[in-house]
Amino acid sequence: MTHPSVPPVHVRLFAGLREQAGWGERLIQLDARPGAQRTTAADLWRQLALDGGPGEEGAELPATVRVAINQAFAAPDSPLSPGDEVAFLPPITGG
Amino acid sequence: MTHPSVPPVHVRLFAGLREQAGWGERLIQLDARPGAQRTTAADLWRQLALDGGPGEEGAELPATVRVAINQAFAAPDSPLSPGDEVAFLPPITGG
Amino acid sequence: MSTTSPVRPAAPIVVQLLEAPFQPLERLAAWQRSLAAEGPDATSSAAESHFIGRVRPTTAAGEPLEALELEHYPGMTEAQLRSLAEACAARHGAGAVLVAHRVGRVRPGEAIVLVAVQADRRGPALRCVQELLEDLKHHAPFWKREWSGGRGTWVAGNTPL
Amino acid sequence: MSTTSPVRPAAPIVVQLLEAPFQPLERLAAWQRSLAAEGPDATSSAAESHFIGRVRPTTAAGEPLEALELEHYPGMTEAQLRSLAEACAARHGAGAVLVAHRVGRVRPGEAIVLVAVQADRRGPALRCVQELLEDLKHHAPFWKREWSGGRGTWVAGNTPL
Repeated sequence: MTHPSVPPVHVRLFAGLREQAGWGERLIQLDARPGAQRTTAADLWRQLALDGGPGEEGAELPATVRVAINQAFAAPDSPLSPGDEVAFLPPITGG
Repeated sequence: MTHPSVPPVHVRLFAGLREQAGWGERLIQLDARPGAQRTTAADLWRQLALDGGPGEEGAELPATVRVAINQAFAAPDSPLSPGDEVAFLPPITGG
Repeated sequence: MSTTSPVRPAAPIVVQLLEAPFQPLERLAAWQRSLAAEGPDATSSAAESHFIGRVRPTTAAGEPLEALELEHYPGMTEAQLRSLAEACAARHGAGAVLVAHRVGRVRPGEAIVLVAVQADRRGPALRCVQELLEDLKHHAPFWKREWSGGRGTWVAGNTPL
Repeated sequence: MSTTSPVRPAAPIVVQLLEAPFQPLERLAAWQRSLAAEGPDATSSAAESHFIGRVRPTTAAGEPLEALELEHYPGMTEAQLRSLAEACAARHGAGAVLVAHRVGRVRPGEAIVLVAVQADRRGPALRCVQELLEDLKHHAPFWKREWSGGRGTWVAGNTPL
């Protein structure tokens, strides 16, 4: 059941996570039915089966993967709002 | 009693010590009589009255003044040899 | 001598993400000129410290490295670098910070990161460079992939301190 | 891969006492060129750290400073700087060290000291710069006199870290 009037969340994956999933960006419609529990970043990770095989519910978000919501680090259990950009970041290796 | 055949020690003072003493370099003949105790840097400091008034035996070498013998740091009680260069260094303030 | 207590202005922060090879000393010269142009405040620049990181010629596994590929998160990476630099400057009372970081394909020997800090004393300048370098290695979104023998391998962690 | 254990050569040490104003970034560029000319050992220069100290515009007592006069012990000062740099490089396994220090009359804003270290990792480069700077402030024979209002005053101690 989709609600086209509600903006989707923009999911982004980087580096190894992007290659493992086979995609880097997706628009996902949150469940916006009245009374529905608000989806968190960790929920999305499971729903998108980012750790598991395609089509089945995936594993939990590993502690090594960090979450950013609207380009700022956020707790994995932060509830998402329509229109949010949510990114899953593998361990950082800059500098 | 001087022994002209024995090279003198070359005494050097720097910065505030030089200005306080009114001189920067002096050649000093050590007591080289057979059986004489060997002069140390700390002895020279007292003999030259580097902390006291002119002409009278001066005070002890202060802990803040460092000694260099032949351009290397040395203990104040190191015995001097004829021909040595001995320097008294006020607290260092480089960098 | 003034009776009003001068408010310390926020330190100027310069963040640069660079897609092409850069010469660290030229970046430093330009940065020094731009700071000098803002006003001759020789007090706040009595101490200046720099760090330059360059790409090693071998992979973590010891193979010859063709290039390091640096992925980042456009927008967030710049914002994070700025925020880390501001926090570090404020923590140490530093006067100015420059961070330059390569993205894309970087070849062995090329500079990958430059951090520079001006402060009124040596302690804050040295400490801020050191801390900011660790901060950005762990909290600015960058990911390295080593290319060797035509194959790319994502780097699992940072090099040891 | 070789069966003989390679002996790590002593790190090249460059010590410069300078009687005229110098541009730190130009000295660094010349130093980098000279090291690169010795052989393209990109491993040992993966990390490079610098410190530049400049003369403050005021005396320790807060008066406007005309100049800082730097006395040294010709011969011993150079030898001590070299010995401190060698010990620091050996302690940290650093690959190369540059120390440049002004002598004579130095004006506010001019560079008075430059320390630079190349190493194979950031830790040794950063630590060696920091330690060598403290070492030379306490163990290389230099004495500062502040000139202000036409009067010279010997500085009693180092500025706090």
